[in-house]
Amino acid sequence: MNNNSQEITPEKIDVSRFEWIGSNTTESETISRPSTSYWKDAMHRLRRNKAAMICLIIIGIIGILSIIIPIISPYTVSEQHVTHTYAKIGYTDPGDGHVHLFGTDSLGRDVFTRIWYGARISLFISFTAVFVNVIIGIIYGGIAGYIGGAVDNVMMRIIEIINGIPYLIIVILLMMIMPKGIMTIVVAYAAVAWTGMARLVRGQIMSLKQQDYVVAAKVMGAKPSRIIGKHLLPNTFSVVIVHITLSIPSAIFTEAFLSYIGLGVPVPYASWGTLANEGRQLFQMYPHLLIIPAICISLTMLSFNLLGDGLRDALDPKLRR
Amino acid sequence: MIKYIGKRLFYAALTLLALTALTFFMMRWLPGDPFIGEKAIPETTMKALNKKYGLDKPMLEQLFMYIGNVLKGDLGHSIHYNRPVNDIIAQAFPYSFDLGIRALIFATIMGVFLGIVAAVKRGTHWDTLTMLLAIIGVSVPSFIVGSLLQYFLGLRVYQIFDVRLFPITGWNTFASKILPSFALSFGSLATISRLMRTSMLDVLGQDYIKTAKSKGLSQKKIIWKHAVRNAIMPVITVLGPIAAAVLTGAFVIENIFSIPGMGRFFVLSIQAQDYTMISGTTLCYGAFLVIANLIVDLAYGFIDPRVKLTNVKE
Amino acid sequence: MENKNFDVNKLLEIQDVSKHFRVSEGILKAVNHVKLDIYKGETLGLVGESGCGKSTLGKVLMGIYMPTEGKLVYHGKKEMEINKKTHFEYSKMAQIIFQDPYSSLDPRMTVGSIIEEGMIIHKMYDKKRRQERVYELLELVGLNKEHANRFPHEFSGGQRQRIGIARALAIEPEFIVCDEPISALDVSIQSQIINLLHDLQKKLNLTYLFIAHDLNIVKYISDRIAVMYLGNIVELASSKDLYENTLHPYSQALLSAVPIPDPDKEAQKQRQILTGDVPSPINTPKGCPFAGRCPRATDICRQEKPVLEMKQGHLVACHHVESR
Amino acid sequence: MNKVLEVNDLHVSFDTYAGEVKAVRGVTFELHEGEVLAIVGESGCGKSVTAQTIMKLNPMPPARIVSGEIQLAGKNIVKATEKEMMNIRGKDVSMIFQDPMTCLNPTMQVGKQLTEAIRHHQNLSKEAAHKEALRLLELVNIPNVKQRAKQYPHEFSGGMRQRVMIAMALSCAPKLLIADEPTTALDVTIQAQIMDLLQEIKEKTNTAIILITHDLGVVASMADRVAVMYAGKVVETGTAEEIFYRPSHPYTRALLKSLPTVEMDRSVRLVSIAGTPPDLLNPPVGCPFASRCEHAMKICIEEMPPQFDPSDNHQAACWLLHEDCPSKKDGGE
Amino acid sequence: GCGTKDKGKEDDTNNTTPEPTATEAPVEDTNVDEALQESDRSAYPGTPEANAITVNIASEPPEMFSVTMTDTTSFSVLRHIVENLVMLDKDDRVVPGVAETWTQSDDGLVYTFKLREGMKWSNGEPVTANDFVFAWKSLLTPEFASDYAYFAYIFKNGEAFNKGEVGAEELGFKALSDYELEVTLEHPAPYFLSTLAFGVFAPVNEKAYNEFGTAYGTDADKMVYNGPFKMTSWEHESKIVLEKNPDFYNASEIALDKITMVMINDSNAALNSFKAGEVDVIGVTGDQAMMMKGENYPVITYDDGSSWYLEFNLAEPALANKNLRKAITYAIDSPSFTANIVKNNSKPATGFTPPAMNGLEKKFTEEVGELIPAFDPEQAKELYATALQELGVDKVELTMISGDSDVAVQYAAYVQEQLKVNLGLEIEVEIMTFKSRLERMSNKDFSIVYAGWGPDYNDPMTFLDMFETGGGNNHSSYSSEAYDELLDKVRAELDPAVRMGYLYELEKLLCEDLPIAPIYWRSRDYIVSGKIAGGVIRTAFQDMNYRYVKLAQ
Ligand SMILES: Nc1ncnc2c1ncn2[C@@H]1O[C@H](COP(=O)(O)OP(=O)(O)OP(=O)(O)O)[C@@H](O)[C@H]1O
Ligand SMILES: Nc1ncnc2c1ncn2[C@@H]1O[C@H](COP(=O)(O)OP(=O)(O)OP(=O)(O)O)[C@@H](O)[C@H]1O
Ligand SMILES: [Mg+2]
Ligand SMILES: [Mg+2]
Repeated sequence: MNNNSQEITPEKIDVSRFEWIGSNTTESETISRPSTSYWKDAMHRLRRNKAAMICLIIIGIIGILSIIIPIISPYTVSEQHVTHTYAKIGYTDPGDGHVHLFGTDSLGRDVFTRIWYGARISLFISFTAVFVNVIIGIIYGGIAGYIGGAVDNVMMRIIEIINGIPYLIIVILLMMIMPKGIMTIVVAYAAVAWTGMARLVRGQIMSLKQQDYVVAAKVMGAKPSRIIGKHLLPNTFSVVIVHITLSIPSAIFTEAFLSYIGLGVPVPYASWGTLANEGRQLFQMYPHLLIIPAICISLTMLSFNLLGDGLRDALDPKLRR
Repeated sequence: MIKYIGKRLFYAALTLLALTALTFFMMRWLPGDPFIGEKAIPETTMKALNKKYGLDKPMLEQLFMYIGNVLKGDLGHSIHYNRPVNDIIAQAFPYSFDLGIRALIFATIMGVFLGIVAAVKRGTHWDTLTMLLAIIGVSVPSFIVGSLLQYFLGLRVYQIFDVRLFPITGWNTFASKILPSFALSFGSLATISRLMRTSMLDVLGQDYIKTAKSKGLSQKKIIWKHAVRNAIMPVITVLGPIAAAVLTGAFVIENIFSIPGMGRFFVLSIQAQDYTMISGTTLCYGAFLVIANLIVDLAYGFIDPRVKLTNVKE
Repeated sequence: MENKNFDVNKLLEIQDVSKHFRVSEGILKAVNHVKLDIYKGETLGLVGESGCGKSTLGKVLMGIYMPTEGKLVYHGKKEMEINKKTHFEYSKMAQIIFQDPYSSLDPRMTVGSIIEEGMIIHKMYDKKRRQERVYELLELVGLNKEHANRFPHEFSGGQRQRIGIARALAIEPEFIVCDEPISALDVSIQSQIINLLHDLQKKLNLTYLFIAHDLNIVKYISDRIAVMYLGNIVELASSKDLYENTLHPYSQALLSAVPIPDPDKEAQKQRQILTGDVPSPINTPKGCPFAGRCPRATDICRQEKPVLEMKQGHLVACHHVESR
Repeated sequence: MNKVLEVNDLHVSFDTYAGEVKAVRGVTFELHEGEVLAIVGESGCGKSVTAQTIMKLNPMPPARIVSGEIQLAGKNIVKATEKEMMNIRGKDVSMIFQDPMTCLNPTMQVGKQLTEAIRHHQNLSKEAAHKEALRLLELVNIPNVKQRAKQYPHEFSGGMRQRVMIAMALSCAPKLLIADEPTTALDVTIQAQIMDLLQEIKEKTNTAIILITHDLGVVASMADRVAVMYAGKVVETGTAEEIFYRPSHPYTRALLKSLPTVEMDRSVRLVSIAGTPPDLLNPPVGCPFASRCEHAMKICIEEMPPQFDPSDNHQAACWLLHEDCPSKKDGGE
Repeated sequence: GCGTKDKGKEDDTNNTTPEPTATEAPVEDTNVDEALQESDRSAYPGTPEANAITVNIASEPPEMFSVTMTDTTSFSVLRHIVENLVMLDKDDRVVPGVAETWTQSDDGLVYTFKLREGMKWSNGEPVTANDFVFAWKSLLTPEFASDYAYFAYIFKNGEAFNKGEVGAEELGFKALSDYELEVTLEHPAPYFLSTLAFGVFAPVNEKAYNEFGTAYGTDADKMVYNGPFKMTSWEHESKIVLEKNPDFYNASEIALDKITMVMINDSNAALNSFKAGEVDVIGVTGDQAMMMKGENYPVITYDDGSSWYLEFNLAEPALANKNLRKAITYAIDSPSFTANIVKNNSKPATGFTPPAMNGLEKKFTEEVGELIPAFDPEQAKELYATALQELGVDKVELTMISGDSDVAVQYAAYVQEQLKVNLGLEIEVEIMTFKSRLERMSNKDFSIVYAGWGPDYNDPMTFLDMFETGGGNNHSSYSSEAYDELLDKVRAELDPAVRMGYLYELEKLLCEDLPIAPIYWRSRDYIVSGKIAGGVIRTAFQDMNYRYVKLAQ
């Protein structure tokens, strides 16, 4: 089509083709993309991110399995079959016909069942811990960021001091003075993990405050409540969501660590951390007891990490256009 | 600069004070006490014990006494070990420090290196491989990594090749330090390499890299002279938290590899409810972390000429 | 030549306003004792180098920053001194259009609700009427109804800038600060916006403070032009006067530096190149702020700060302009 | 005059997730010693991509030279290896970027950044290179060079940084200097300083300059020849006089009219170009400007116009210039 | 004795006490040395160093000052470096130590020991009777705050002195000369001599003690030795090196030149170290034992003398009901537990006192017979129903507290599930640290606790006197007049047969009232490398004793 030569094509061109039609601004101004909301648009882009979608599906499957496990498993989480302890993967007992998809553990409990109950606990701990730290973090960071000045200064110093304390030590100390249990793990984790969120939200609010559209709202006489509710918080959400997906793995990790030093979940339940630690002791003999929970932990962490990365891309207004 | 360090040290002192008070009260809230043992202890003995360790005084007085002693550099006397906490820490800390520093250095160097490779060879197998490693690193708890290393590189290598490449436990020869340091560094290595990759990619897209390229510099020169120094900055900012992670992660590794570091003492002193020991080790950890953070910030100022230390805050 | 159709009624009186920021190195005097009146219906151009305090002055006028010194008096529908208390009322009279069309619209709100927001805040109209107003405004700025339900990211820069204008117009202000509304736009789009602003002014009898650094455009759109340097107004004149009889050496340099899209004129033009860089607004020297770069600077310039006074027909702050 | 550069039907694309972005779609121009060629056009029309392709600075994926050739220093750069490019860059051709704030390495002393380039191409000792660096800094009017050379870029103002960039670009006396919007980020007074400096350098060293900008005023003050780009294509080229006084392409014309000049006032309404430039993901088949063009004809939408020569030293791609076009005469005005 | 620190690994019980009588060895496990001779252990040849072995002691001995020592590991180390008046042989029989000979008065209250002459401390001082007097007096001196001071209550006026009621001169031990020591007891005790072998009665050289003060025993060079080995290095939480003491009177009998004691806490790491030839002796868990057996590697089992049970808090209304306690006791399938879960020679408990305790002629357990069915779900269900009826409720809510070691958690889970399956009784389990659990126990802040008890000396009394009304270790608040009366009778009785009869009565009474639900009597496993030909002693009263180890050639 484009002949770069400077010669003019010798053939004559039909005059009718030179019919004047004028500019067509509507065409050049029409908006090519379909009308969607910000979130829909972000979700659309997330959907196109294959890795993130696979991760979402994996998380979904883990979530669903952990919910429906009582229905699909013939065993309870604590049911012990002492006659076949440490059964291998896919074990079928010749005696009572029990089938153990993932084998059994030291007490002959069905690992498949325990894994999904473990998922419940690990996910529950993660979600609640993260939820709590999100709430504290958003409120704390929001206040510091919005008010700014001396208040912010003091609040940030407090965070700094908290951050100066190795956080696992706080978790351990808290775990020691509180009764053992899932809630304790949640509280202990949430008690220290919120600082990251608070810093993040504060930073976001600080920079959003400078954004012209917030200034514009202020110029129009908007009250702080409106500015916070309509402009600042909604625009912080994407970052918060990403942070959540990334801090879930860290909650799972912390829980696993606590299990290692014996501060885990109550008997007879098991989190993935406790399962992995149990399995670790014996992995030379019964590798599946380590491998299965380790895969679960890794897969979930990986999924949340990649989902977080995907969300970051999808929700980042800079990458939009 | 000096003013800045002074200010930081002031906050550090504040942090440590808060930590001291916190651990102090937490210890007192704990059910149980350090003397409770298998057999019921006669009252007289109990009294004598409490007196011996000053536990018969009012709480606040104990706290002030403790803080006073700490300021004098005396962390008290371990109830469980019957030795001055100072001595124990003086003995255990070098191990932890050695382990931690090795892990930290290893994680940083390897992480940075892998991050660079992944970024430069973006989209190739190198990239995929590095990032796979990174993902495994962040998603496998260190107690699993440690145990697996011990088994496969320690035991299996010995059994199969009949060479004692890596001792299973202990911390004396150079070889014996490799596995624990590696196990401890694994998670951080992963974090660093991911971060380095992102930051490197970011830097490689910067205009000044184009400038360097437009000068005709070779890829190698551009990477090492221009990109790395800039890309490493975000990595430095996370070294503080990573130092903390390495420090606390050492509990596990020290236990698995039987290294007589602080982690082992810390976990045991928790089990023994050895007040002075717990407070002492916590304080030591805290101090280490605070100093690590300070060093990181100073290093940051050193590497990035734009950062004036006086303005680091906000 | 367009006749100056603005009346001589003051809309806004800027009485010796200063705005200082406290920064770590000291005190940054972004705006320094500015005295200025803005008349109803006029376009006042504000030019000056980057960082000389144009935006800060604009923001002070909008009540975004409270002045450190001096006060603002508003003479419009309702006389008032602008301060924290009256800010809300004032916000209905004055609006701002920002330079960057990308960051000035909330990415999570539809265009309709962005435009409507001001009306909601000021409790104007009922819901239905507001909706209609949104459509009217969209049409006014050359967009259509259908766009109300879309999100900012779906629009091009020029379209976004028009949305920003519609937002400003929604609360029917008399006074609009245009803070470099065209510098972020493509060349071919700039004139669309200039024309639009001009049309709106005629239609709605608006008053503009037009901030820009492109002198050609400022000259084109403004009735009067104020030249700022380091937080100070150094010259203030009608745009014609300023061009024909430039008094302040800085204004002269500025004008000569502006390239003209015409090779012949460019070839003939005597360019006056300033040496040196813009000094920092922190801890400024006590004399004339321009003294450091001024080819005419003498001792008095370095000692004494010239005041803005009437010389040769317009206001100028320079020791070396003889008053006629 | 020696031909320094010849670009022939260059096509550059970016492979993105959304699809192939055809950033440059057939760009042809040439440049002689001591000549200043200005490339003007809207943002996103492919000016920078063209310039960077000349130095092969585009990241190679995602960028891709689809076709075309670039003759520089007697070589077709399109085929040159990275190693060959290393020798060409900086020596035969160097570049000044738009944003002086980001194109100097923030963690390296300014003097070092300069000496580095010098030492890379000229076999000089450290001291000699350093001396040369100081000389260059003086050349671009930086005061106190000895001290300044030891400072970091953030201690320089924008104008000074741009001057450092220029010094760096000049360090090996290149035959071709590409200045990609060298003053867009700067104030007018500083812009004038920089333009002056470029002019001076051109006169002194007879370097050919490609000046990329969207500011027609800047073009008018410096360019010998002008190429107007629109949506990845050069729609018009010619000497500065031709372009400014006898523009042939409707886009060029509209552009010139859309700018107020000092003489204009509000009684003269600006010509505005309605609409927005096309999306380079799906560029139109015909003339990219057609949908915004007042003179658009059927054929404009259907077929891309070839280059016509309205006069010597002047080419434009517009169907209005076709001899069969009925409205040819009035189309010119 | 021990409230049973259950650290899961090597030191499952914080078993403090060895206590033997001079009766013949009741070893019913395989004879260790014979087993070692027969087996093929070439798969794991052990450490390379000649005349030296490395053993795992799992945890750090917190201190080496015998007076304040409480920890099993400490006693195990002490056994090698400090020689008591008497020592135990491989069958836990009393053999002469520092004392060459001794005489006993007719009433069994006064002992006179004749000490070996020429024995030396490592600081050159002779070992004399005064070293014992100093150590024992210290043990009873309140300022030392020794946990085990009550051990010395066996001496005349020991308790009175400890409580500050009498002066030191009235204490029941004195040095008649440097090499003659006279001891007077508070009451007759057939097990007295074996008690003397226990670490807290070790001699301490006063001069050395004064030199180091409170730091005595905190480092290798801060104490003195008179045993077959000297400690030459002590890297805390890492390893202890013992080297042969050439001055020891019996040095020729000692084959080893060096014992390295490493502290590998992680059982997995310990096994790896063993397999890699870094350690010669390690304790193994039940599962590890199974694995080693799977490899045809000999695993040695020893009865550690501890008894494991659920202790009920009788102050809880529901648990005050005997039928409920019985139901719980009968509902736990102990045989299956030991066979499938503990997986070693541990035995299902049919009473409280474990088989390591000697009876009159045979094991106490054999003489007293099976008092509780090891598992009887039918009866348990009936009893449970009755209990619920008696209590007038349709379910009871109970919480069990348990230690936090892996093993303890696992076992607690087993008990929990057993009660659920066999009784339909759902209990909650609370896991906590050792110290917290002890605190809860002594505050009676629990309803059921999973606990264990190890013997202080080889006599059923060490178990049975726990349940005396108001006893310090009677956490269950069990109180029975009949039981208390019997206890008094035992203490006063001199005739062994009659005395043993009372003990049978006590055991029976306990198994009827069941303030505790016995579960199993523990055995533990360890493995030794091919390097060791024999002589490893591990019994209920000597957790580890490597002084007689012989190496294979
Ligand atoms: N919030 C603030 N805090 C501190 N300093 C500020 C603040 N806002 C502006 N300044 C400083 O005040 C001076 C004037 O800034 P202002 O934005 O008004 O300049 P401007 O003339 O609008 O420049 P430009 O043409 O680049 O927009 C600058 O030096 C700027 O750094
Ligand atoms: N790395 C990239 N990936 C994808 N598309 C790109 C990339 N770089 C440039 N483009 C596209 O190529 C086209 C031309 O870009 P270019 O930078 O050359 O524009 P320009 O004319 O220099 O504009 P400006 O005046 O804004 O600098 C644009 O549409 C841009 O979106
Ligand atoms: Mg501004
Ligand atoms: Mg560009």
